[in-house]
Amino acid sequence: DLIVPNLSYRTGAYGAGGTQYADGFNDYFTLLNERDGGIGGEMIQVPECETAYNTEKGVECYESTKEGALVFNPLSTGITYQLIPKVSVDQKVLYTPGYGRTSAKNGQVFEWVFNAPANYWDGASVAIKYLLDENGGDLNGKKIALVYHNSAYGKEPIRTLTELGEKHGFELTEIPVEAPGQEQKSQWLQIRRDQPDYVLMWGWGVMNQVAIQEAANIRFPMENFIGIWWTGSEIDVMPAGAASNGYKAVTFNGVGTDYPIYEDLQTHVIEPGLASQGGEHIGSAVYSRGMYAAVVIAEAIRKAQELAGTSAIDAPQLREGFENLNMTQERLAEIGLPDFGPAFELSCSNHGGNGKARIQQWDAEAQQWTLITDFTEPDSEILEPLIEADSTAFAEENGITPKDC
Amino acid sequence: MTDIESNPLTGQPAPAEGYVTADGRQIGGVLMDLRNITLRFGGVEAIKNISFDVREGEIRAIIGPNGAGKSSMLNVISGFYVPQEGEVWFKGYKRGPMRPYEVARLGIARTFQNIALFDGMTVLDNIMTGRLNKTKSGFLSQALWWGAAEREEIANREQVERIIDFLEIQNIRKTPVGRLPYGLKKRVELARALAAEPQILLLDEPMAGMNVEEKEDMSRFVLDVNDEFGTTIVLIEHDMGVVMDLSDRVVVMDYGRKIGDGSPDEVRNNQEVIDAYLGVAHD
Amino acid sequence: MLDATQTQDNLLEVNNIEVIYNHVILVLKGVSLSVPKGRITALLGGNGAGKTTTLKAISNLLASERGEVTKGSILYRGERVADLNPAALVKKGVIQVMEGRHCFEHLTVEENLLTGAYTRSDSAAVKRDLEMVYEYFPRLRERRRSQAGYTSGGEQQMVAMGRALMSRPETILLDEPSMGLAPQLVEQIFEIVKAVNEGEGVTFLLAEQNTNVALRFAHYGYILENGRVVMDGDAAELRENPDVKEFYLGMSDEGRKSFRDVRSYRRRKRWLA
Amino acid sequence: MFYREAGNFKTSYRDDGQTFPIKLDRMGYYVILGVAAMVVPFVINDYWASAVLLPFLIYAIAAIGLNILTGYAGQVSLGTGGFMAVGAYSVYKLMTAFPDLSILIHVLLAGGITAMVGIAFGLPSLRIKGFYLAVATLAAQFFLVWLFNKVPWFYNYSASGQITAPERTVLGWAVTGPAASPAAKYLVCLAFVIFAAWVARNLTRGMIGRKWMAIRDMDIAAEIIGVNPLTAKLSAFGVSSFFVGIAGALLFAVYLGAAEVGEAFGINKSFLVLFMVIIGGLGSIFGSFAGAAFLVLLPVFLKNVLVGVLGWPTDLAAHIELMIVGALIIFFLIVEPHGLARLWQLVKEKLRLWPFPH
Amino acid sequence: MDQLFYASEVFINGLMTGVMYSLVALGFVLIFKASGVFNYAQGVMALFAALTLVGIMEGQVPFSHLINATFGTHLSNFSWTVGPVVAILLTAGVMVLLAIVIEKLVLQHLVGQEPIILFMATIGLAYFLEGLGDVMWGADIKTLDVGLPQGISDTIEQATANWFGYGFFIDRLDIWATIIAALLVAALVAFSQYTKQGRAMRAVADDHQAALSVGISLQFIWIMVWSIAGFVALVAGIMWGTKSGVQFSLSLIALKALPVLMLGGFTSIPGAIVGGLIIGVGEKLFEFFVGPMVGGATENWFAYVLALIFLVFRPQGLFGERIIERV
Ligand SMILES: Nc1ncnc2c1ncn2[C@@H]1O[C@H](COP(=O)(O)OP(=O)(O)OP(=O)(O)O)[C@@H](O)[C@H]1O
Ligand SMILES: Nc1ncnc2c1ncn2[C@@H]1O[C@H](COP(=O)(O)OP(=O)(O)OP(=O)(O)O)[C@@H](O)[C@H]1O
Ligand SMILES: CC(C)C[C@H](N)C(=O)O
Ligand SMILES: [Mg+2]
Ligand SMILES: [Mg+2]
Repeated sequence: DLIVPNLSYRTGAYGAGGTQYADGFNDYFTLLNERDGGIGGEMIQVPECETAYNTEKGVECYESTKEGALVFNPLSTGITYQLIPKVSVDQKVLYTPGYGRTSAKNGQVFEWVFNAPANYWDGASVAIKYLLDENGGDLNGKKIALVYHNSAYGKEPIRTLTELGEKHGFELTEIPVEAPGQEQKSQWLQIRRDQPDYVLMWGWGVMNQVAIQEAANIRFPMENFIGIWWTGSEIDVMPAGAASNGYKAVTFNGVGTDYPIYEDLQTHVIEPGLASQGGEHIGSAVYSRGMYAAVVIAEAIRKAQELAGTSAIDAPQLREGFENLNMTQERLAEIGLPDFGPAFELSCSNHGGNGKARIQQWDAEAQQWTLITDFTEPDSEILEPLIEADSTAFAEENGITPKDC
Repeated sequence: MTDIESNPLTGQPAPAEGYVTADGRQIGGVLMDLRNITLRFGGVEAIKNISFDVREGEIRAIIGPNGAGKSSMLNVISGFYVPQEGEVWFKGYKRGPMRPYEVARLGIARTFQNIALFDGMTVLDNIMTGRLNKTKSGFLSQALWWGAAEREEIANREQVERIIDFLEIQNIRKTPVGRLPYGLKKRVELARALAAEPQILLLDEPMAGMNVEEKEDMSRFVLDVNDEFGTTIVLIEHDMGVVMDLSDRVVVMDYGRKIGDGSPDEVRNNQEVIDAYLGVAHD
Repeated sequence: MLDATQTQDNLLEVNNIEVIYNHVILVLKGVSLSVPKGRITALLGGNGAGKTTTLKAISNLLASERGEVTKGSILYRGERVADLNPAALVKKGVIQVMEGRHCFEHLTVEENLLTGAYTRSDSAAVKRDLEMVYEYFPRLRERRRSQAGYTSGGEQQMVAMGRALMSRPETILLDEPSMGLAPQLVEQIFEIVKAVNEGEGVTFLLAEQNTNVALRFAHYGYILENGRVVMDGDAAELRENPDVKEFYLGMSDEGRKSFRDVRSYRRRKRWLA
Repeated sequence: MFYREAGNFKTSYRDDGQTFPIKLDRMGYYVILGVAAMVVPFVINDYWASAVLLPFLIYAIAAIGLNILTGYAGQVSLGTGGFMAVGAYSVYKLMTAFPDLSILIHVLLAGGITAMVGIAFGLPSLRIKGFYLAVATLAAQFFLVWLFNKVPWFYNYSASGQITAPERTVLGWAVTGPAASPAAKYLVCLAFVIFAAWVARNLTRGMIGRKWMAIRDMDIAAEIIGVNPLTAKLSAFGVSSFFVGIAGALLFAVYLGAAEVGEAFGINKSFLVLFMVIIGGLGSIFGSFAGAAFLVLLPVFLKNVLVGVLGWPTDLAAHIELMIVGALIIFFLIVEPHGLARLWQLVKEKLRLWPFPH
Repeated sequence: MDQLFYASEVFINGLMTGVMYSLVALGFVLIFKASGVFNYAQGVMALFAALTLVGIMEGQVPFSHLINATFGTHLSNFSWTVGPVVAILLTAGVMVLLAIVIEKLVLQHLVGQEPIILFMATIGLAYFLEGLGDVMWGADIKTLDVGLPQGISDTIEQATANWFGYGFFIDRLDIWATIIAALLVAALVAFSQYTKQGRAMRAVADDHQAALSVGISLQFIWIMVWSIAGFVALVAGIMWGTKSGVQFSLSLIALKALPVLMLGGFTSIPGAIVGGLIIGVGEKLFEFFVGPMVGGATENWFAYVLALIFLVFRPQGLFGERIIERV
């Protein structure tokens, strides 16, 4: 058997989101096990461990599950930072799609960490790109406010956005929100006063619902309000009801259940009653993202098996698998998730793919997300140097000599 | 024993002439002099312009009905209450504004009416706290338990053991005071006060809640302290027997006023005092 | 000593109780006593004898001190009261005035008194009793509006007493009422006890150190020494008993001796029990 | 019964003042110490180190620290998390600023810095008492966390505001950074724990300790018999923060390796440590250990039972775990409000009387 | 000129937020007054109440997760749903039950312990309730709608726009909160000052032993007070739940209430309100004007620092009972 632990959090302040993600992650592997008898004949075990989004518990979970494990996906930037040093010693793969340490994209420094298909800086850049298109390629003199979770996670995009601001001449105002963030009056009064043209948001947990509610309260036009993928789930918009109609979010995965795969899921997982948590959240944005993470890992495993010539691979071999992973639309279609995620190709130096992402918009009547753009490239000429700088800094601090590929 | 630097005392020494008591003890000069003390709490005037002095080596009693202001007077002496008017002279010097712990360093120790022992500690530790102004060893040496700290600790302990023997509380050394019956607590409190080797000892109703036998013991302790260590004693007590027998001079307070001051006999026969306080004597 | 406990119409009967604190400290080693209706019974004894503990055992206040009655029984009007909570006991008419005042510091004197009437609903009568208490303790009337926490020791003792009277009790357990009171006030308080006892026929069980006064007002007395009843009898007898005289009244054959003279260390005489 | 206090006569006040006046206790103590230092390091593995032993040792230090403040000096503090953060960020700055100084010195210095901060935040205690003070210390908690989060200098301007401990060695053994072996980490923490316990014990059995306890039990009386509240309280804050700071430093540098202030040093830390102190026993150093052990082991244990043995879904397990922990805390407070330490004492008292009931 | 408008707008909204804090603080005060217990669980009680309310309204099956996990069933909802009013009454009932259970299982056994022990016990209680809430009703986010309006009040915006040429923002929910809070406080003050039970409540706070000895039944007083506090928690839960959805984080508002308590005084009901207003205004103004200069997110600590400063001058809080210091 192959062991892919699921360091999830279903309790505490972020439990609501974590639950959906973990479900998607579990269900996909259940599907593979039930339908195809695992991958290459190897069943996949997904031992789950509750981190409560808490770094110490995260470490404890890592240590208690790492025996024979292949890859970790802790769904927390905080925990990721804890694990980065550890995985390089224990030689485990750390896969952090759409979160974690952005500069881990640089495979020469972060040998064991992968964050394809997109990271926070890509997300920021794609959002700006979208706004550029909206404004016929010109954001000069525009005012953009960033409402962010006052933590490592929330601060991630700031550097990128400032750079982009210089490039495109828009003015960025940073508006931190102290976790948990049930109370954002002053922040939104500030927005009401400054009248920014657009508001971006890096939030997680209750902060999201409150922000969207407050935005509605001050009648901020929802279509000018764009969140990162973690602030783009149903539970974030629903509490505000109809008022949240038109709210947008960056995403790198499809949403909803009208993909072929869901038929299989229905027959092999849901009907037999194997769905994680009784399958309450199937098809939701975050659920789909969890499933997407599982898909990528599964594909990497396949690749690894193919390269290693054995089905019973170990973590280093999986690493090879990741580095040679090539996600094509064709492949996605085969899996039963056409156009579900961007096509990307990884290499020894590039662990982050091409950072493509798209925009989804909330339709309050239909109570669902609709994808309104296609996958767009981030502005690599801004990002590359940043990543270069940050990763080399890390390398120096920890005396790592970047391996050359 | 008290050097001027260590305590903010100012002014001129007062003339010091003594007197001889009935049983022939020589009483020294004025040790502490309270001049026109007035203390108010919001509306309540607890002490109204009271003056009296305490002489070296004497046993000075303060009596008076409940709420007369006796305890308040002690609190003024030990610096816990700051009187609105009046001056406290100590050893012939006027005492400037002082925090209670500074007063304690002058060599004034006391016991409390509503027992104020440290319930969380054993009898031994409680008494040891009495020694804290006798401890010089520094923080570091205590942290590392080096030389000075340990030596002092043991020296203090010896002194304290002497007091423990003196007050006959050996057998409860290690009991947490919380568990002690009222009477013994009073005794421990006295021990704690003695441990400081004070010059003046203020006792607020030390014999309340004791039966005669225990009062006899307590009286004995008070007297012995007085003539063995020559400690001056200010005593508040409601048991007239005790007061009249022990004290050399008595101040009588009523509603914050001073209505009498003199030898026990003078006081006993002072009509105002009888009306206000003694009532008809039974014994 | 048995014959004493056999008096008929005993309101309160304590049979051979044992009390242990913290599961380890044995404090009462089999105390038996009985309180006849309408009379004043004194419980005498030195510090730590167990007077307070006895009273608390009766009024079921031991629990909160981590103490418990491990042997024996307590009967009030013939019923076991061991498992009644204090409130129920007060409703039955037994109220305790605790040693060391225990006023409600933040309540005014008057509010303190009124809480005494907590178990009563006859507001008119309560008003009258309030007046009664103020009659007994004029000092309290003066300070009725001030916070109890800031009243003098004696004033607090009065508050505690008055508070108990406010519940119109049948039996009052009085723990060291004289403590810290000025002589004429002690007299006064005991006069009040007497008055209340005769007037409203309230039964008293009072723990006292002040043997002298206690025996003058009580009808019957028990003497407790470290957890055992060592002697009991009518107040009058006790006062004449030479041992009591010497150790509890501080009198020798030639009358009261001065505290100055008792300097000699003498051996404490103990009864066998 | 083997355990007897009788027959242990003390002939000098010195012996009487000892930490373990009873022979049996002393021997037991040495045995434990021996095992901890000689045996454990060889059997320890990653899981035990990072899931149980390191947290236990580190929190024990924090608990000792808080116990000095709350248990001995009676000043309830909810700022522990914040003070641990001070320790952590101090040690981080020191480590990166003076790479070639020994980490041990860094940690001690971090403790010192924290002590300063602690004293500063202790000042209000001169006016404010009881719960008002407890809540006031939350000001320290939130302000410090905010500060470390906001001022980039503290995290060396790293993109995300995370701090990561570089590798440092003691006697050639790496004790921080990814390469550090569990044994090495463990031993370093053990050393600090022993140091902390020893100093704490000395302070609390001497005059300083008595001043603290006097302030705790009745501050007015204490002042009247000559305790200067200013020095007494501030020294308590200082010493306490010193240990807490060390704990914070170790937690970050040795245990976590990387930290984000709001996450690692949030208010929950403050509560956690306070719990250890209370469950263990206020005013008892042994209690600090007992409490730390209890609250570190309990969740791990429950988790393994509920998920591992009973095979419940993790979220359900987590919720039930929460309920059980809560219930157990209440239960312990009820059976023995004075904590495990007192429980142990009572057991001994019973043994003394054994086989007689009392 | 505009600055002035902004300032006053922030000011008003500060007041409103303050009221929301006060709603939570009130519960603390009640229990502290009555039992000297500093009930940290108050926040979680609000969460629990809100969860229960939603659960009842949506006809959820309590403990469905647990049941499903153990018996492999697939329960989730009953067929019915319940109207707000009925649901609120039912929830209030549940809170009373809760109070009784707490008294019987916890408080009763902790009579006469030091405050800190009781405080710790309530934290234990908080953990327990938090877990219970999740097990009973599930951990996902729920939307609570008892028909309270939300969002900017147009009338006020219009009016102010006409008067000053600047339309003020006021959340209708906040207006409701204010009204409700006002009523609550009036009722509670009357209760604690002028009723026999109120007096008994304060007596208990002062001295358990003495209270027992005069025949006050701690059980009764505590159950009563915890029930009231439970009801206050329900109100707070409804307000905050409507605002931010019902979910774990709701319990963290407790932390917002603490500075309010300090400032107002743990024992004063009006204090809870005034404290709330001051804190609300203070933290909002600070965040709004100073915040941007120091990088924002100042509210959490500023509230505490503000309270701290007040305390240094008035150690018992604005309206707290004078701390009695005597020997
Ligand atoms: N801190 C205070 N605040 C307000 N009033 C006070 C304070 N301390 C004492 N008083 C008042 O001052 C008066 C004198 O109190 P004090 O305790 O000195 O009386 P006392 O002579 O000791 O009486 P007793 O013999 O009963 O102890 C009393 O009426 C008391 O209410
Ligand atoms: N809470 C307690 N825990 C442990 N021991 C206690 C406790 N309360 C009292 N004792 C012990 O019980 C014994 C009797 O105490 P008690 O208070 O009943 O004596 P007393 O006769 O009332 O003395 P006093 O006249 O001084 O009040 C004392 O030796 C005391 O040490
Ligand atoms: C991982 C995601 C769920 C977002 C989360 N706040 C983070 O740490 O990045
Ligand atoms: Mg007095
Ligand atoms: Mg007694």
